Amino acid sequence: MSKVIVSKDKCKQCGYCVKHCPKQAISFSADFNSSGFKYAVVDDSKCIACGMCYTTCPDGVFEITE
Amino acid sequence: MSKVIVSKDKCKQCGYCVKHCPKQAISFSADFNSSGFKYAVVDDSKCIACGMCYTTCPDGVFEITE
Amino acid sequence: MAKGKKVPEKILRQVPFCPGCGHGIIVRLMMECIEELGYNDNVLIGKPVGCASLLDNALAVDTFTGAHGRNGASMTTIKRLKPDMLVVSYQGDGDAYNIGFSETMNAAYRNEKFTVITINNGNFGMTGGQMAWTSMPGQVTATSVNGRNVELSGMPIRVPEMIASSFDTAYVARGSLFTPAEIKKTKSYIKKAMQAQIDGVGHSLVEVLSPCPTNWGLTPLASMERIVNELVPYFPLGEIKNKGGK
Amino acid sequence: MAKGKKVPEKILRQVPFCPGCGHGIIVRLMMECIEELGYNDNVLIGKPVGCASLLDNALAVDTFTGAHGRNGASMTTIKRLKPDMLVVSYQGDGDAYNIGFSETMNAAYRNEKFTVITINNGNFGMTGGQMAWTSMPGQVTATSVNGRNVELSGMPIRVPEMIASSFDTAYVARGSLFTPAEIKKTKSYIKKAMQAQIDGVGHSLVEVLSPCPTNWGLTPLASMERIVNELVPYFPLGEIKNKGGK
Amino acid sequence: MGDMVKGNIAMGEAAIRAGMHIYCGYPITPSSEVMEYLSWRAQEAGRQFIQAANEGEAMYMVYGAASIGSRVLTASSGLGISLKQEGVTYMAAADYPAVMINVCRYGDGLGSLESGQTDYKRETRGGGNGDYRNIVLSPSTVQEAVDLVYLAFDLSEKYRNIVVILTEGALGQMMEDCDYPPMKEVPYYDWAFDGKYTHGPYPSQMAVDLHAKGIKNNEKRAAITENEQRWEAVGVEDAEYVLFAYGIPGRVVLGIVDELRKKGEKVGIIRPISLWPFPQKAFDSINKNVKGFISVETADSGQMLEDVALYAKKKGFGNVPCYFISSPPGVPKSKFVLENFEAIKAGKVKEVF
Amino acid sequence: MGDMVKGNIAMGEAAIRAGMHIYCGYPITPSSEVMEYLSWRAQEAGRQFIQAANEGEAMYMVYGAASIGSRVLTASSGLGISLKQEGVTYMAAADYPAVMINVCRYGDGLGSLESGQTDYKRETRGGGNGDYRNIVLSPSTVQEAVDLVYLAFDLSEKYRNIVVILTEGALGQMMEDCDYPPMKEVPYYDWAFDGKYTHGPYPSQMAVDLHAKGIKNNEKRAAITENEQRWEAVGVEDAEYVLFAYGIPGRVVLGIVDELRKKGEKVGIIRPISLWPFPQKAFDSINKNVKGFISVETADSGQMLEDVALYAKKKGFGNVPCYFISSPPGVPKSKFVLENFEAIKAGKVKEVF
Amino acid sequence: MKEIVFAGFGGQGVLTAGLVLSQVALFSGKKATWMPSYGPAMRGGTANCTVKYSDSRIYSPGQEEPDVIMALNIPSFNKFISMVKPGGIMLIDSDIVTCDTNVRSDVKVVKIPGTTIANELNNPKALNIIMLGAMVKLMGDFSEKEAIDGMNDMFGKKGKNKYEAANTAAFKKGYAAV
Amino acid sequence: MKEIVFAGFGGQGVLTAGLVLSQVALFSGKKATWMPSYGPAMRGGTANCTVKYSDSRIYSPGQEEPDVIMALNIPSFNKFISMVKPGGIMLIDSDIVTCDTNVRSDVKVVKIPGTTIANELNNPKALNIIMLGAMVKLMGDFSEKEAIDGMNDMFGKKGKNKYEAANTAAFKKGYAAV
Ligand SMILES: Cc1ncc(C[n+]2csc(CCOP(=O)(O)OP(=O)(O)O)c2C)c(N)n1
Ligand SMILES: Cc1ncc(C[n+]2csc(CCOP(=O)(O)OP(=O)(O)O)c2C)c(N)n1
Ligand code: SF4
Ligand code: SF4
Ligand code: SF4
Ligand code: SF4
Ligand code: SF4
Ligand code: SF4
Ligand SMILES: [Mg+2]
Ligand SMILES: [Mg+2]
Repeated sequence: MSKVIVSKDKCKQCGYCVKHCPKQAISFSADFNSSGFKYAVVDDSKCIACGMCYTTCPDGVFEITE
Repeated sequence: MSKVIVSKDKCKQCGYCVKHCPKQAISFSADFNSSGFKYAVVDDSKCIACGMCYTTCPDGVFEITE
Repeated sequence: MAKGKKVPEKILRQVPFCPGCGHGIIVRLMMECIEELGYNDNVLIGKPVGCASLLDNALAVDTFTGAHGRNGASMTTIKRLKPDMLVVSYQGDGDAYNIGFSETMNAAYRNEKFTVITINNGNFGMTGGQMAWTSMPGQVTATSVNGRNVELSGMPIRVPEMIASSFDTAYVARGSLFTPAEIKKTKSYIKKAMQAQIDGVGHSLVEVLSPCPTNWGLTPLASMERIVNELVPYFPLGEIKNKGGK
Repeated sequence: MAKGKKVPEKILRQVPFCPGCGHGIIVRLMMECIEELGYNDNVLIGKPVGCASLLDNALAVDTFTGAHGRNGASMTTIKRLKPDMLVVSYQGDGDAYNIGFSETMNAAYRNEKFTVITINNGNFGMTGGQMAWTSMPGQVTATSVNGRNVELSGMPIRVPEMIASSFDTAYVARGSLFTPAEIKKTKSYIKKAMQAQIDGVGHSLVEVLSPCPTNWGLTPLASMERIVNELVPYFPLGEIKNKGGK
Repeated sequence: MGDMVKGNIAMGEAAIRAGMHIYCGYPITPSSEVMEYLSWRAQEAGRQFIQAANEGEAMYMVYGAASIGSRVLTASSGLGISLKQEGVTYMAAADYPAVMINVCRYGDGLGSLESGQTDYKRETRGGGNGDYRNIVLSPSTVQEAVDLVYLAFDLSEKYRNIVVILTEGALGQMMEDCDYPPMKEVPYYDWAFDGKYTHGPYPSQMAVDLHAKGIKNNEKRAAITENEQRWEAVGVEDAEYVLFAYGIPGRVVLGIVDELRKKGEKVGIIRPISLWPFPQKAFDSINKNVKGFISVETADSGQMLEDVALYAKKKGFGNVPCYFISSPPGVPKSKFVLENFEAIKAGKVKEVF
Repeated sequence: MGDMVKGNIAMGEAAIRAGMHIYCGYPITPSSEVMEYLSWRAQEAGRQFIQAANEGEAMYMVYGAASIGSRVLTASSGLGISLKQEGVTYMAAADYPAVMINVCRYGDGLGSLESGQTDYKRETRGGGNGDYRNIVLSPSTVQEAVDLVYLAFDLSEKYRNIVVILTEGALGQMMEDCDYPPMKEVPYYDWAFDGKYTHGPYPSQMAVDLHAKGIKNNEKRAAITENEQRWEAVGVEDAEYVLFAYGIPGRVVLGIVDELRKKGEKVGIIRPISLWPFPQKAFDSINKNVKGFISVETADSGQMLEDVALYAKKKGFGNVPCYFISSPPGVPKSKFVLENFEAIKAGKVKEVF
Repeated sequence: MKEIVFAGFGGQGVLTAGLVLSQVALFSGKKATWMPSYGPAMRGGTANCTVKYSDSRIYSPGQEEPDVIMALNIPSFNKFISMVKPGGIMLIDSDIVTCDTNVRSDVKVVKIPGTTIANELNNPKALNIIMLGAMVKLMGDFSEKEAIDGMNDMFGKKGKNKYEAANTAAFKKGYAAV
Repeated sequence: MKEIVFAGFGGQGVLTAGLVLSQVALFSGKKATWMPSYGPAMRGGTANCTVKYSDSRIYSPGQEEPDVIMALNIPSFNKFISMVKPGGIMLIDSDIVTCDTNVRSDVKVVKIPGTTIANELNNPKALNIIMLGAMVKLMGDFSEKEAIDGMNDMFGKKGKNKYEAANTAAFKKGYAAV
């Protein structure tokens, strides 16, 4: 099964993935990453590994494994 | 009556006026002008002062007087 | 539709752009296309002067540092001397259309067989958001604080259309990034543009409407909205010219 | 139809061009239009670098000596600072379309309200007949001794069409000189172009297909024939854009 | 008392006060605020502003504007000024006035954004073809920047010569208080094109006797050299070592000299304000037994140093060794300069000339 | 025995022989024959040629070509070279080699078409921003032009530095016999981009420690200065006056010195062949009691003169006066130079430095 | 002559805080300089400026040996702690700079809970002014009134009078906090 | 060292005549230089070149004091007559240079009816070669054969062998005319 790996420290909180995840599986963290941003968090139970988050993210936060 | 005045020393022998004179009133001289060109000569008897020669001449050789 | 997706390995480190900047997406698309076309080891990218300058050391492929605007010229000789190499000129709109207008147009005019990707973010991002020739009428920038006055500075320029209609090049398209679908289309344009080069058909150019949240003074999401609402009507998306393969 | 015709008094001496050179006719047309529009005492001509350099001291009007190709820029500030002055940029094709492409296009892009006359003689006359961007496919020039190879150097450029289709300017036309009728048409284009400036409508440009017998290696009459047979089919004559008066 | 104001903005305002009619430019760090400020301020003051497609185009716009006798300004930095060089030499050939600000960034090519003085050679020798010389003025405070820009327009017109304000990123970006000079409204110069052929033909270079023109140019240069040398000097009368530094390093070295002299060290400084003409008259008051001249510059290699050595020779100090202190990009650290000075005094450094 | 050949064409052929891969340029009198010749000759020899839209574009083409390690040539004159200055300084920043021929025409701006030496300052000091120096070589015969162009490509690669051939209209246009060196086929340099990222990142200036780079640059310049000084000297060991002249004036002055020495006059000449590095070593053999140095140049004002004075000072001749003879556009007339020399000897002319 | 560095993230207002201090100095009849760091590393990175003031001519406007440094984040603290003049002061927002600050025995580290105070004031943007208040007190070169008047004069001239009350309150809180 | 100027209208072949002479000199083992006038006045105006040859190094390639001048039109005669070295030669086509040539007593004016000869040869373009033949004879530095061989060698290398007979005939006529 595919899975999404999130490199949280790369996230800059732009919100593109949150907006475009077809399953609303992504939300922002409560805390900050090392760069001072609230980062994207994926709800694995909702995620269908469609890769939309990978596609929209400008900062290479996501990896979809096979 | 209009008349054509020819500044013969300005002529560079390009032949435009000769070609475009509707009355074939222009021919080249036998001798050379001061710049070494055979220059345009107007046959007044044929000329109708239409000004085509003025229009085509790159070197300002012609003046049509009123 | 489970298929692995991973940032191309030739991107060595995180791209250093502002949050939500389109450069990050476009650089990834470019690197994906290079990888997928099998040119990871026979490629040269022309880097401009602009926010893309920040790519220094970020890409593990040969990356030429161009003079501001002039990569249309520099890529010309590189491609002519190395015809088998995939040569890609990545340029900002200020770079390609303002200072480099002559070089950009002349390369297209000569139908030089390399690929240009221009990032149309409607301003000079790098230097603090001054007016670019792509800035919209009324747009507030650092050099048009009361909004761009097109009476004095002209209407925004559409270089892809000019190239497509004036020169005999291979491929011209304009894409954007505001939905995953648009991003995928844009990627397909970039890939076709590179393919046209590989096939020796001719010059190719893809312009991408790209957000600059920092200088637009908008959030990333609002920036994408602005693209949809304000830019796309003036800068239509899609393929403008496609001469097809050999 | 007896009407006096005399070379405009502002032409002080014989123009110093080669026999049959089109420059001589076009300069006269320009000066006639200026005179007829009543601007003899409120005019500035931008002189280029090219054979028109030979006009030094020949015209009794203010004549600015431009940098090669760059009068699109210099005329811009002159006209902006002196909006009531008739400002005319007289330029060779090499000057306006090669080295000065960016300045020429940018002035049109900004719709600067001056008039450009470009002399398309298909080469760099002044420097001995090298290839210009207007040289025809196969044309032999000093830098294309085996004939212009458009595979490497592109198809001849049609700047008037580019300007007309890309920018919101007032007037664009192309004329020639091969018959008295064509010369008169060309004059009417030049006059309308100046009128568009005077009326403040916008930027205007007239290109003139002009013989360069010396570098074409043809007689003056044969040069005119070449224009009719070889150039006009590629560079169509007529008004390309006319926004009309105010 | 003026308020704190950025060097770049102060220069923009000074140009308005000096009666500038039009600004033409293209943005580049660290000069962009000059044009950003003028992009609205010019209009407000009834003047004009135009953003060009690039620095070259901007300079040809300057060329046009100058030809009709307007006061015209352009500003840029290092490589932007490189693109203007053909325009600059055309201006020189035509004896047209204009003011050009170079807010210098350090380095060759793209360079850095950091402050530097690596363009001295180019500005004082001319990067365009030919024999011309620009008048080059270099301020070391915001107030001086304002005063020099204001003066520059007048000098430019007086001699019909480009005046370059060669300043540095640090001065363009820093703030300091300054007082502005009064607002001037200046008519277009009357020697210029007016559309009426008032002044007859203006032939291009090709139609001119260039040797005769060259002789005139030399006379003009001699007059400028005689009249327009500007500098600040401290302690040179009894100095064993005289330091030369302009711009930001100039003020830093003034501080060092102040400090050293308080300690009783016989050291002096000449801070050139005019870089061309180089203030050779400043040598007249230098101690005849001076042991060395030291040029302190934010540059890899001694650029002003060549002028120091040349005029040392000319002014009878032909055997006084000339040293160089190369300060890294940015504002020179006093400590760094001091250490290098000590090393020179201790004989640990070889002179360059 | 070679046939009579034009300087410009000879230089074009020399570039082909030296293994030039590509020529990029834009025509301008009096250099155009270089490119006209190469427009067909390059193809014939299996090399490439491209006519750019202007000189700036040509230089950015050079920049690209150099980046992949090809041998690249451009040629132009005065103001065409002005347009290349940004490209030149980019090349310097990247340590890229190329050969650039300046067939100098006299004057500022558009200048004349006549032969001149008014670009010395710019070529030796750099017209682009920054601290770089081009290697500058100047021939005085067609044969020497061929030899120097041939050498230039090697020097350019050895030091990864632009080499400028600074010659004059007169040499470009004249004919003389010459022998060509052998034809070389040179592979692309292997330090360059090959598409495979073989050499890792090539960061822009902005990502580089410019001070560290500056130190390296200084070392490179020191090496060039040590190794690459070239000159021809006659009669300097016992000379009361040493004349300095390069290029066409160089050969004219050689003739004058030859003549004067035959008459028993103690006069010498140094004809610099490398203008940068200036042949300072040539001073080592000069008579210590020399009374004066005289720079003869086809220029309004003394350009090389500054180097003569600088290195005079450096080499222990700090108190020897340096004079200038300004020859009008064209080939200097021996008589003119002689008269001026006599005036200097007679004390009727003031030294400049 | 005093030399002060203001350092923090872009957006925290450190450049403005420095500017206010320099303007206060001018207002009090002193000479002042303000020098920002600028450069390619600016975007999204740390920002800092150096302010100097003096009764007489200020020679170098650059960073030499700061008497006082205000650091509003950890990277700034780490970068600048070594530069403080021996005997000088490092002023930090203890809410943000939570790392070990006990690095130099010859530097006095003054901690203000700036963020907390700002939140109390319901004005998170005022952090820079709060810290500035504290700094002015620490420096002892200007009276509270002098400083507030100088500050308000500056914002007033920029057409930002409407923030006068809020700025004054913030400044006072900071001034009172040390 | 000899210095010769060839002057006339553009199109009369004076530059080529000069080139042939310089090439003949090379062919005979001498050093030679050829320097054209060029410049803005070229178009349609007069053209001239200066040729020097010598057994040793030629210093200046420029016009100094010509030993011989060939003038093929009146403007050239007028321009150059004052420059001829005292005792030197002015060689003219007497068909064209019909003005008073009796200007300098210290210069020998040699008149050749070049145009007439060319017409006789039915080869009007050969005027320059005819005049060159005369000049070579006058100079006395090269034998007729040496000169003709050098000339034909040069044209041959340029792929113009087909004119060899005509050129040779023209040269000989000129050579014989003085
Ligand atoms: C010759 C020159 N002029 C100006 C600059 C300053 N400069 C650097 S990037 C840039 C504009 C960048 O805008 P764009 O190309 O649109 O790129 P973006 O940052 O928006 O992606 C400018 C004006 C420069 N580096 N060189
Ligand atoms: C910067 C610069 N580059 C090159 C030249 C040389 N040059 C002078 S005129 C000219 C071309 C002229 O051609 P065009 O503009 O077509 O005018 P024409 O002579 O054909 O009328 C060139 C290349 C120059 N003067 N300046
Ligand atoms: S892979 Fe698809 S479903 Fe999963 S988080 Fe990303 S966008 Fe949402
Ligand atoms: S798209 Fe990327 S950077 Fe933006 S919020 Fe999502 S993970 Fe973060
Ligand atoms: S005026 Fe008309 S008819 Fe008379 S000569 Fe001229 S063209 Fe012929
Ligand atoms: S058109 Fe003019 S130049 Fe041509 S032949 Fe007639 S008169 Fe002479
Ligand atoms: S300034 Fe704009 S273009 Fe540049 S990195 Fe930031 S968002 Fe992107
Ligand atoms: S060279 Fe051509 S364009 Fe120039 S004057 Fe002669 S004919 Fe006219
Ligand atoms: Mg942009
Ligand atoms: Mg042309």
